[in-house]
Amino acid sequence: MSKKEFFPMDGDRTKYPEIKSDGTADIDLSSHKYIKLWHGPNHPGITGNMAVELTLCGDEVVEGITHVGYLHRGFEKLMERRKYIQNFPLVCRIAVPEPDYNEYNYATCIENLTGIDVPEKGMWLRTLTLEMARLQGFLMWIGGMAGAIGFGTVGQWANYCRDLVLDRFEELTGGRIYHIYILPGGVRNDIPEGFKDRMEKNLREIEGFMKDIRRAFFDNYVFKKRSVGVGYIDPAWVFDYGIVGPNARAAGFKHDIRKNYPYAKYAELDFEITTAKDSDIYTRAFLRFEELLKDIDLIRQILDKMPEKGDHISKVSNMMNLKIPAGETYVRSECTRGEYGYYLVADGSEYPRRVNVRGPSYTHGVALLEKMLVNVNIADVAQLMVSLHTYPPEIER
Amino acid sequence: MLENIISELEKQFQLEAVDHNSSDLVFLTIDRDHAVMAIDLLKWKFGYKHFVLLTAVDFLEEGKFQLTYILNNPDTKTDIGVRVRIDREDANMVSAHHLWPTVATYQRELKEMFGIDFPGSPRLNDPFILEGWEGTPPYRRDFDTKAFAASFYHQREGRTTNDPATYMKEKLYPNE
Amino acid sequence: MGEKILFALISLFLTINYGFLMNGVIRKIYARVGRRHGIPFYQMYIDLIKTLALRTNIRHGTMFYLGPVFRFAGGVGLFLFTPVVFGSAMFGNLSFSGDVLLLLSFQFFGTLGMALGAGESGHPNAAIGVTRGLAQMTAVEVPFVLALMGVAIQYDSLSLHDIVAAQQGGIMHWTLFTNPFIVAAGMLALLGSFMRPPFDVVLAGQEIPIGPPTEYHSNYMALMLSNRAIFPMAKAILFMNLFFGGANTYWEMMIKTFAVVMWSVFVGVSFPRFRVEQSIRWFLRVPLILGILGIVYVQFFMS
Amino acid sequence: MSLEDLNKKQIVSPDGEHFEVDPMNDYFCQDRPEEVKPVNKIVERFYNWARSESLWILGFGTGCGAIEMRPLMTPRFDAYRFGVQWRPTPRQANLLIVSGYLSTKTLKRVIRVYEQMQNPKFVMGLGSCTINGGMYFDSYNTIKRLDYYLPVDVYVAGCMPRPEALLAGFEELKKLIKAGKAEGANEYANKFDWYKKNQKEVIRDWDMPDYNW
Amino acid sequence: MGTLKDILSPFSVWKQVLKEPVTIKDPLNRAGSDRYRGFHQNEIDRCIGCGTCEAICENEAIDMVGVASIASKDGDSGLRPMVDYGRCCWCALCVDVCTTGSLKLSNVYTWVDTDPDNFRFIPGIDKKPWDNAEKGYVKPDNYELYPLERVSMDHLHPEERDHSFIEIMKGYSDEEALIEADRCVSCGICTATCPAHMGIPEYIKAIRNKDVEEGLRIMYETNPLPEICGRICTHKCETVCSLGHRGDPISIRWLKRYIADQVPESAYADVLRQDSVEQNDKKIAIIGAGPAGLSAAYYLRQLGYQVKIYEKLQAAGGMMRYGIPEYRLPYDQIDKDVNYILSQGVDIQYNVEVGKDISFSDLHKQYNAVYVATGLHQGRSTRIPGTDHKSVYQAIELLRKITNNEEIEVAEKIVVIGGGNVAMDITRSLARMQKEKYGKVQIIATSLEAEGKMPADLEEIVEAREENATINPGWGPREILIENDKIKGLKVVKCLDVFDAEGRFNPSFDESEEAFFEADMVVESIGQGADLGFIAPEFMEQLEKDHRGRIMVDPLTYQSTLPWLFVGGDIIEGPDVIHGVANGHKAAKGIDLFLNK
Repeated sequence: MSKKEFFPMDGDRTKYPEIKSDGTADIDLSSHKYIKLWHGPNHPGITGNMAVELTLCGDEVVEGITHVGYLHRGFEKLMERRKYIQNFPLVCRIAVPEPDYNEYNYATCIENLTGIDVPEKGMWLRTLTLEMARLQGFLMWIGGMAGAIGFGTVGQWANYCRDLVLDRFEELTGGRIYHIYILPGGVRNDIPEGFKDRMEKNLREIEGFMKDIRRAFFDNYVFKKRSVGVGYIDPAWVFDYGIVGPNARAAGFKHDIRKNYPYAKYAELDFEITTAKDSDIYTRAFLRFEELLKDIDLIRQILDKMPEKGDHISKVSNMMNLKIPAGETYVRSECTRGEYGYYLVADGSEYPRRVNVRGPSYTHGVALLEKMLVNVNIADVAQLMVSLHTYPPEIER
Repeated sequence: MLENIISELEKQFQLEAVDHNSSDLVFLTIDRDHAVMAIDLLKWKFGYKHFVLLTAVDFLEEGKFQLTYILNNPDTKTDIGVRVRIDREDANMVSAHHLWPTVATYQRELKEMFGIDFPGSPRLNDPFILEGWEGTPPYRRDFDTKAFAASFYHQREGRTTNDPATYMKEKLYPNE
Repeated sequence: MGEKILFALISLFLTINYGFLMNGVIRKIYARVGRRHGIPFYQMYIDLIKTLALRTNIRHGTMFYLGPVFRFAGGVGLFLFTPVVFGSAMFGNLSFSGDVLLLLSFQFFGTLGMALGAGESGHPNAAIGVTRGLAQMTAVEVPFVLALMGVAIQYDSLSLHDIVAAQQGGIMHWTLFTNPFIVAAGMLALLGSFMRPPFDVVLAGQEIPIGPPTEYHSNYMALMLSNRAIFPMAKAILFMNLFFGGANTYWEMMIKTFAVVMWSVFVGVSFPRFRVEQSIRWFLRVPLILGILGIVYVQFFMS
Repeated sequence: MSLEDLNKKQIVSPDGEHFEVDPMNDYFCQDRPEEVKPVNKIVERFYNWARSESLWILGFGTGCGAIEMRPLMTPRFDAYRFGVQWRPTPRQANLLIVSGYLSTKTLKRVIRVYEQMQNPKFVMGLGSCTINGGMYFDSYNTIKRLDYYLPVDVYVAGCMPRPEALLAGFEELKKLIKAGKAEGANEYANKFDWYKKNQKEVIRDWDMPDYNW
Repeated sequence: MGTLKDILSPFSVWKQVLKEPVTIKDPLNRAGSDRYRGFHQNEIDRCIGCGTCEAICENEAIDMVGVASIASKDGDSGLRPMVDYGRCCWCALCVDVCTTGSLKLSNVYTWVDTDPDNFRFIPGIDKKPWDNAEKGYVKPDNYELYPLERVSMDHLHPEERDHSFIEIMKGYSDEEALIEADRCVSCGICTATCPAHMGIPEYIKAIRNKDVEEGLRIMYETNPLPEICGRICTHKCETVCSLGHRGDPISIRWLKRYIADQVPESAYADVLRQDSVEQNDKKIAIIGAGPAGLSAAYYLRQLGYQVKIYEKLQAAGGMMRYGIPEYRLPYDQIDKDVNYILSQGVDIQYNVEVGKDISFSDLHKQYNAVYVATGLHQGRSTRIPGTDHKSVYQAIELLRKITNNEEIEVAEKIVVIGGGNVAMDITRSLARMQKEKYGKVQIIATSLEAEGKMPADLEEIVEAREENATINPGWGPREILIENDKIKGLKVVKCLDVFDAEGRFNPSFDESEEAFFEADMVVESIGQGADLGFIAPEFMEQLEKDHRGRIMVDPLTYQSTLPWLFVGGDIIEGPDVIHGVANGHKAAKGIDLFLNK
């Protein structure tokens, strides 16, 4: 039996207006059969500041339309009028939970186009921050997932664990949320004395909590009731909807950029791609939990393998006058939500001609979410959004 | 590997420019009318089934928009960037939403932010990011965001700055 | 009679304060499980004053105004007709024979009033919350009534006073030990009416923030806060009387009610929430079977 | 809600009666907010104490600063112990935290949310963006100074402010409330026309009533 | 799925209830981490107000504002950064880019205020609670946003150059110039210090833009002798270069030379072509074709005046040609600059000595204005015993003779008295000749000033030593010992300090510590004086002079008390090419002002 047939409320679409090829349906609101309900933007169950315009029939969603733009600041425009180096404080604001991926991708774009080298240790430190970013991203996500279905206890623990990682970030980079640590040529600062021990201590504590979360959250009758079979992603949609990251891996698509397109120092690390079958909310949650545990292991590996000595950044030309010859490049990396990509076009001046950010939520949060919302119980909307791990600023930038 | 694909493509289309970025990323330029056909071919024949992104670049000086479709083949782990140059005036492009449903979202954004039309694309004219925007689409290069922000929004007054060289001239050798 | 009313008011006052403090302590316990300190235990009082101190309030209509009043009246009514301390003149309240049926109606009274009020607020989230609340309430009522009936049959009385009296004489006389099925059904039903996970879908902050009270604030909110102090207390006292032998002193009542409320906390901390139809299914499955078992047990094994 | 929904339209009642509805007048409250003066000084002081010790924050993450709310709600910083709690609806909240930049699209929602909150209500501006535009000073889509659109009681510097700084902001706000200086709601009522003018200047599709409670 | 385990295991959450909460007890007083990027601190005395922080700030959060307590001076603009916390994003790029390292971020991060206008302050000036915080973000070691080391210029090695007068510095290649120009942070602090106020950041930017012709145009706005200044300018600009605080200053001089070198002489006319200036028939005489005279001539021609230069010697260039050895400044480069100036229609007459060949009063009669820029061509003597010996020479005379290819005495052992650039020039010139003649170098240069305080450029001293000349500073000459009418050597005593407590020239000696430098020949190079004997006494009387007998001029126009007489160049400013250029330019403007009044 496939999970698809396992929908708890296997909604009969024939009752409702048919969804046309463009994803919309003609709904006659004046028939009083349906009500409109805005899920957001002022809503505790929404991921970030966005909105989903739901049309309900009873408890069931007939149509969901994603509304974004509440966080639009026009990054791609602003970057065009700032010098390359000046954009580093800007890019990290695109994705608040994991700014490091923006920094990494943008720095790598510049390095690709200018040929700046990154020293060995700088690369290791980059890998370390990227993995730490993944770890804290997943921790926050677990907190959000638990919160979305009303399990505050686990949310509290997970957010505490995330704060531990943030403390280490603060120590390493000097910033709590926005690190601005990765710069062209390496990273900004060397690893502080005794960092490894403190990190290890934190990792132990996090592991302790993870054991409890495993027991309390993933072996939980109610959570399983709520999530198994809900929010199913058909493997056939993976390419149609540009599904990446854990959402795609949970559908059995063995694709992890860290492994398939090794960047930074991932080629030297020992890990396997986590995959699962039948991407429903529970599977996705559990897959993310497994990845989180692997991240803990990876951080340990990185700290072990990192050379003690060495430059953290290479000598660069004057960053204030950096000009990049005409050219374009695309750089991708694997953040917690999947493929994070930067497309940079340079035109030979001191300013980028265009930077385009491809956040994984762009496809997850609009086309896919709108598809998946149909026939979902209104109670599941919040957890469905969290389980897709959408993050609105990536969509509108 | 990529060379074979390009030579295959060259047989059918006129490739205006081919730039090898690295061993697994190549950008090629195809004319407006054949681009979507080439993408279609890349998707179904060469396995470039993962649609990475679609975006536009404004080459104001040349009066052109460049549309870039980046396609990824997850099996061979290679990327192809298909570039299309279209006129800035009356900018429009063949829609590719039939190949991937998500493309419609990108096209909606381009319509809103660049004013590029994709006839036939679903919900193209629905507001996506902006609300009540009038005038030049903001991502066009002839739209000056700083000047707009300065005139449209209230800024906090009372800031003045000095250029060190000019200031020193005023202070040290004002008459020279 | 006048004396009785005075005593009842005193007992109401004491118990409502106990309810406030207990709510504070329970939130402390919640926080402690989450490894934090949480609010001060007296925070509820400040919140109450704060809500009363609002300078403006919005009225959506008479029913909107009456909703919290009904709700509070339901809570107070439930309390007033429940003997707090068995055999005490002071805390005997207005209990008289046949009051179990009255209590049932009071229990629904508040919810219905709330439903009407929230409905008039016009907020879709409130409306959804009300439908959820009433649906779940109804499902909860089935095992609860079964348990109540079981108790009534067992002690052959509808008067709480008699029911408590029958349980006197040692811990083994409690319904808990004489008829565990009934108690199990009742205690599971209790989970549903305390609005704690996994059955807090009515108020679900992440889905329909926050259901029926969405539009309520200021004085209405103060009434509802007070109700939140008195209603669980009344309910806990009711359960204490039904199943746990009542109380002979006020202190005993405090401990027993705390234990009853803690039961819902014990479950609530450990689980996320059910969807509404899942909780209905659940109530119509496990507690219902237990309730029927209890009645069968009473009918065939006890007499 | 689209703009067409706000046009006048004919409605058929269940009894078959036809009548015209003007949503802007019939559905919304258009009344101006009014200044509410405290009645009694001593009572007001007591009330102010209660207001300050029971800050209910509206859980509306308007910008990136909202990410620091979670650490505040959770064990590490635990703002609850300071009497700070989060409420999901504007009706019950009395502190609006504008966590950073506001795009005009969000500003519109924030204004509505603010107006739905009940007097007394407080606004806290987080970070550079609310003070002078912050790093989006040249963005075409974000407002630059919040005090033109809403009365702000307290600003917290930082981009974004750390949870500790936010807690310090709460403490400062508590002092202000206790001193009776946090009268943003009355200020909004008094300078209503000015605020509305500023708001209407930047919100281009003004499809909402002037005041919605 | 509904197994018993799933129902029971969630209750494991309760084991946390008795554990201590993990909450931070006192969050309000919690310090940020050691590297935390909190609020700004600025060491106000180290800051030079270069404005680089303002330039890199992507949020325009930093304003450079004047501060009452800090005056503008060379190398310090007097401005200080004012940070707007309504803009700042605490990225600390300003800290990383800070040229002096004065800017820091403390680890204090709490600032709550009710007035949004308060969030603007000048770190270090406006007192803030975090001023004394010790921890916080400072620029990490090993990381720079711009290279601190300058690009070394390819040059002849000592063994290649110590016997010839071929130019030592080979000039920057295109790549080297680009890299060096790229280091510039365009702060503009240098412009004020440059006597000619050249648009240094602008022409360096032109190099970055690979537009040397634009660079040349910028340079000619203020300096018509770029080839010369690009080689031998005293580059005061480099001493104040903001990058010099933590690393090497930009090679401004070499970049100037690079621009001039890149444009061939034949292209000058095209590159510098301007709209034809309106000619007038006012005539101006310039005495002396040194830097000041040439510069004045160029700019006067730009203003349309008819200019004639009277030069005593055979070629134009003055001290640049006759004072500076060829290995530093090849003659063809002088010719390049001079020829361009002359090509602008400047009339020049060589071998004419005013006062002898043409009288000064004639000039006054024939011309509307006269500009005197004759320079300092008279060597000063130490006047110690023995200086009247025939083998005691003045450096300036020797240099002139070397330029004119005249035979001069080159003894086997030479002592040079003096520590300035002229002393180094003669030392190195004679060393080359010694090397040629004797195959080895035995020359000692000695000065009053101790090591490190010598007025000569450091690179000159280093290079002289590389060429085997001995530099032995810190001695006061006492006597030239002469035996049998032949010089034996120079007796010196230790010089303790050159200046007294008030900073006046008043050397003090330690007579107990003596030394003796053997020599066959002594060269004096302790400074030069002006010879203004050509100015007729009737005019000389009318000129106002200061207590040391120098002619007083208006510092802006170089007009003397005789309105038609302008005096400039080394006579006024002391020996320096760039000063000469600068006041030539100013005098041109002054003359214009005078004649158009």
